[in-house]
Amino acid sequence: MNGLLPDLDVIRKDFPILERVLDGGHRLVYLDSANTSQKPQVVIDAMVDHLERHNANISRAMHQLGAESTEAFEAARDTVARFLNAPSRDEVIFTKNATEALNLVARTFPLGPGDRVVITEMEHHSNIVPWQLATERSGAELRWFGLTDDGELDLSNIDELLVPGTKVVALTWVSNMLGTINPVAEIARRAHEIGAVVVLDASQAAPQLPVDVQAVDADFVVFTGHKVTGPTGIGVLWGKAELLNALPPFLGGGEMIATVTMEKSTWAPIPSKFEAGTPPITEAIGLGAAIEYISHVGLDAIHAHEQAITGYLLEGLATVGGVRVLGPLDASKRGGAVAFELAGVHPHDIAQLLDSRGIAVRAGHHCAKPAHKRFGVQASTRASSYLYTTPAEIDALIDGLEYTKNYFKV
Amino acid sequence: MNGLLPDLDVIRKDFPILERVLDGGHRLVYLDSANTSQKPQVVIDAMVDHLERHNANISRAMHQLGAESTEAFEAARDTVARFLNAPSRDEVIFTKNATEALNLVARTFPLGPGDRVVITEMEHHSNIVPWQLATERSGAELRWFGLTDDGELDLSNIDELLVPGTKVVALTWVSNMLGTINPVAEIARRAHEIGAVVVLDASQAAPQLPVDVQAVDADFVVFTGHKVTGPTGIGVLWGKAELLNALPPFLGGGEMIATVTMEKSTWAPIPSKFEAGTPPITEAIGLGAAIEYISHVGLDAIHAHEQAITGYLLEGLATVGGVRVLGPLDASKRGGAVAFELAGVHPHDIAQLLDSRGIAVRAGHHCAKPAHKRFGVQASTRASSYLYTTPAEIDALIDGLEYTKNYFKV
Amino acid sequence: MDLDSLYQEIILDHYRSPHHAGLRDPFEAEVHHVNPTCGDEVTLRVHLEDTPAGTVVRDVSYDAEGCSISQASASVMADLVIGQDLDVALSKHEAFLTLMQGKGQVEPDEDVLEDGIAFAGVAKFPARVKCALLSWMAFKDAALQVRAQGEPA
Amino acid sequence: MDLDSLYQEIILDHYRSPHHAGLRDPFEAEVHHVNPTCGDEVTLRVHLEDTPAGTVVRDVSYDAEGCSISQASASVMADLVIGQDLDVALSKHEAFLTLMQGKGQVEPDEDVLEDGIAFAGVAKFPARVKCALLSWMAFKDAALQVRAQGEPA
Ligand SMILES: Cc1ncc(COP(=O)(O)O)c(C=O)c1O
Ligand SMILES: Cc1ncc(COP(=O)(O)O)c(C=O)c1O
Repeated sequence: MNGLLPDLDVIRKDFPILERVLDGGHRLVYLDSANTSQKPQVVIDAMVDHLERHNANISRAMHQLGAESTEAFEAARDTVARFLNAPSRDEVIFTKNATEALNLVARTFPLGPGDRVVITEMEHHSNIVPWQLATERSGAELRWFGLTDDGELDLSNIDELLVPGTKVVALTWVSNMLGTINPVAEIARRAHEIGAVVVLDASQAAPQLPVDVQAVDADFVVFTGHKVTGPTGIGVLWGKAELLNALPPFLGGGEMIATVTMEKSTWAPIPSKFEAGTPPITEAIGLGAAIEYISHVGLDAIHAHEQAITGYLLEGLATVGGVRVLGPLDASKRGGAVAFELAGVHPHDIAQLLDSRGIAVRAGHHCAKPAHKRFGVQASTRASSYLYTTPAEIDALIDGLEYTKNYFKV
Repeated sequence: MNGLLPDLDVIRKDFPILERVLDGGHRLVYLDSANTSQKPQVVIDAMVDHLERHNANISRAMHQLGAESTEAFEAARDTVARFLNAPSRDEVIFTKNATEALNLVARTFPLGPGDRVVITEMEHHSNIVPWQLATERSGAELRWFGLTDDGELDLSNIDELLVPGTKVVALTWVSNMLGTINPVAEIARRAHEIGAVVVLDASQAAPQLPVDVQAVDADFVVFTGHKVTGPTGIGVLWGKAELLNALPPFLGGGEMIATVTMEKSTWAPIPSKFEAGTPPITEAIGLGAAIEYISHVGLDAIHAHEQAITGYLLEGLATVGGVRVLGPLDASKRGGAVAFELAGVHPHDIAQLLDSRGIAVRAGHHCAKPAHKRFGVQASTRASSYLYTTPAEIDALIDGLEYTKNYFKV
Repeated sequence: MDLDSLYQEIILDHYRSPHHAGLRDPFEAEVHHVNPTCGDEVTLRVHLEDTPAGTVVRDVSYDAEGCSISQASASVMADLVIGQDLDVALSKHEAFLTLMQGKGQVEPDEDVLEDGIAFAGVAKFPARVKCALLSWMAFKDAALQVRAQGEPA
Repeated sequence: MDLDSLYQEIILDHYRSPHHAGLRDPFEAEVHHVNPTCGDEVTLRVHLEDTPAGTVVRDVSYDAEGCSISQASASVMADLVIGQDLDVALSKHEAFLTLMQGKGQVEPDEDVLEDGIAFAGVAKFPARVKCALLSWMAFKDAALQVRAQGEPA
């Protein structure tokens, strides 16, 4: 198969959990990477080494452990900045996940009556609810791009949507449900024409595509650690320095201040201004190791691998009677997550049957209820691959679906 | 020495970092535990086991790994609930640190003009700044308890401070700078008389005292994972169910919703309502292991150990000419953190000299600038112990201070 | 992973031909419950009647979207509570809840739960327990709402 | 951990008897800088004068609270920039910054930095670099503020 990672066997050895044997003696077939990715040994080891040898609080601690910890934490920031091709490392803010990063922007970005925020119908709830709350609070208006039947953004009414007064256009780079890769650079260009800022949710893009914040000319970009082979408890907000400087603080407390009196406080410069309290130190170090890891494999190579696997998956699904794929049918237009329906069997029941054979997929609304509603479904089954996924695992999935049909006699 | 943990040697073996040899061949003497605590092997192992064998996203994933991960995560919530003697596990909200937990309450608690919030002059910045922001936003008034010369709360004007219209009384249980243990149950009683809710910052209490939210009759209690031998990236907000139910959501996104349409969303019940996005899963599991660990040693025993060590430290400091301790001089009135001045040497220089001998202390304002100002100092040196601290380490500190005086010829 | 203990024939039968499905009049309370994690939904109506002997559950009607377990559970629940004294119905809810939360260790009483005992296997699948409980929770909620109104028809 | 490379005698001398300390008139800009992590503070005034040959730093006066490194650095900085052409003073700032950020790998030029070369050892102590830079950053900030006003006395 063209495009597969050449050292797939070696890569799989990096992930200890892939050796896991589940109930009934089945070897794990992990097809839920869009939900969370597995972790390579090097990420686990980086965290353990930190905890066993270097653990200390950062910045404020000036002893040797404190210096080591601070250096490792700030090196992770450098790594993220390089990964995103950020103009400045100070533009990289560590949050607890992508959700907090999106809330940070939605809470602090100035909005008022007459302003408009535009999102899309394919957003993850984490890029919908913060803007609902923000527009409700401020009296601004919330509008959204609809979707075509193929699961792409419907840009036909872009001129009506992106009008002067639009302050924010927030959208996902890659859909976690439909897999669609959106034309973010083009939308950013249009948004900038009317003076809006562009917030890109790169939670699904960062794991599998080169994310260059300058090339797409984004204003804010977020992603989450646990989907890029990094730990939970850490996410990233990148923003243009001049925008971040202009925003008021989000969380108040230790480390984000310049000075504090009982009457009044002033704020530290970015990135500290937005990192109140003890940050996720071990998690940042783990994230740094994760990004080094996937960058070493190469984002272009991972992208090619994902497209090859996804193409093979789409072909396989086409052979299973009763399957309807949600989202683009052309693998080159999508990321490595494929949601589908199987006539006559509810997604939970599909997931249960697959699980009995060691195959892990996700069933439900995948935190994208509006996109499901758009396609008239309440829930779907989603198989999502990553750099460790093999064609044989896709075969196991397809077999599992046939088995499911037999079991439920459909 | 009375009160020391009987198995101190065994306990020290649980903490791999205590074997660390620093520059110049000095064995680590870690006296910065109030900044962050070290981690026992069992906590590190719990996280590694999760990452290597059970890693999956929670709730939403219904495969075997998802079930294992969810069960471990929710078991950690049970552990925290027991640790706090919380009436219900649903009252335990996982946040990223104590700072986020305090901001959550300060952002969502309804306040308006004419309302009053009362804090104290000994708060950590994380329990000052959120209330400054909240009162500024809402037009409520911010007042505070002052401090006596001994570093205790000055309750002499309590009747003027706690008047009807006071909605929130937020204070620390144990001061991270002065070490003072505050009479939180008594203050809660007074606050409730006038209808205020009580927010207790137990960041320094939870590591070293039995924290029983019902016994002190608190309304909200927060603490942070990394100070109770747990990982970074996790904190806890406990609140009375009826109060948490009444608060609006804080962060919006995945997992905190009941249902989402493009127009409108509704919220899940607590605790989910306040846990938007993928939570710090591995970190919660690590925190659970940490709390099991310190609970197994016993909080009463740890408290006795801290008091014994602190008493010994205070005695030792009294022998060093030019030392002035900030905070109560009676070890039974304080926790295991002692901030002091040494005439003629700046705290950074003290910390540097001690560090050259492998002794890690903190120098600076310890995120408590107002408390420092109250005592007319800009910075102090703080030595803070924990359950692994030995009297010999205190001896090393005292020797180090004499060495420092010699070095700077004071 | 004993699939057949989860998907008992009785469950699949109820799933394929659910009893009492659809929304009917009259009713005193209608509730809408969702399982936020997976999106399963049920709209459920309760019709109670006060009689000299006590309050009787005259009808439970529902519109459920969800997996086999949640659909079958709604069907079995309706079978079990319709026509019962409200207190008896609520005690069946209690018994079913105990069974579901028992991690597979609780022995169900067929006299109380009838077809409901087929769900014993579900208790071993933590992720599916919520599916089985959805309509039961909705029933309890609706019934207690009527009771709180203090005005059963 | 070579303490003596950090605490050079020159540094301790400046610390014990800082040059140009105290706040003086006249001045065109006054700034207040803090090191948020440790709380070190400096209030600093700059007095510039336009001459036919260029802008000259006539005075730098300051009130600094902080550790030996930050106090000594303020003293050395004032020595170095007072009386200099502004551009020369700023180039000394640049040279000092390079030295501090060099992780101990940069060889300082004594002709440019004079007593400032004593801080070479500080560059090996990452936590102390900010201490050494505090007053230099304040000086640059103040000087650029005056320049932006476009009205040096
Ligand atoms: C009393 C007190 N409150 C709050 C905090 C903040 O904790 P964190 O930085 O983990 O949010 C700390 C520790 O830094 C503390 O000592
Ligand atoms: C597109 C997208 N956005 C946002 C998120 C939220 O990420 P997190 O839950 O880590 O905050 C996710 C994943 O759940 C996602 O797929």
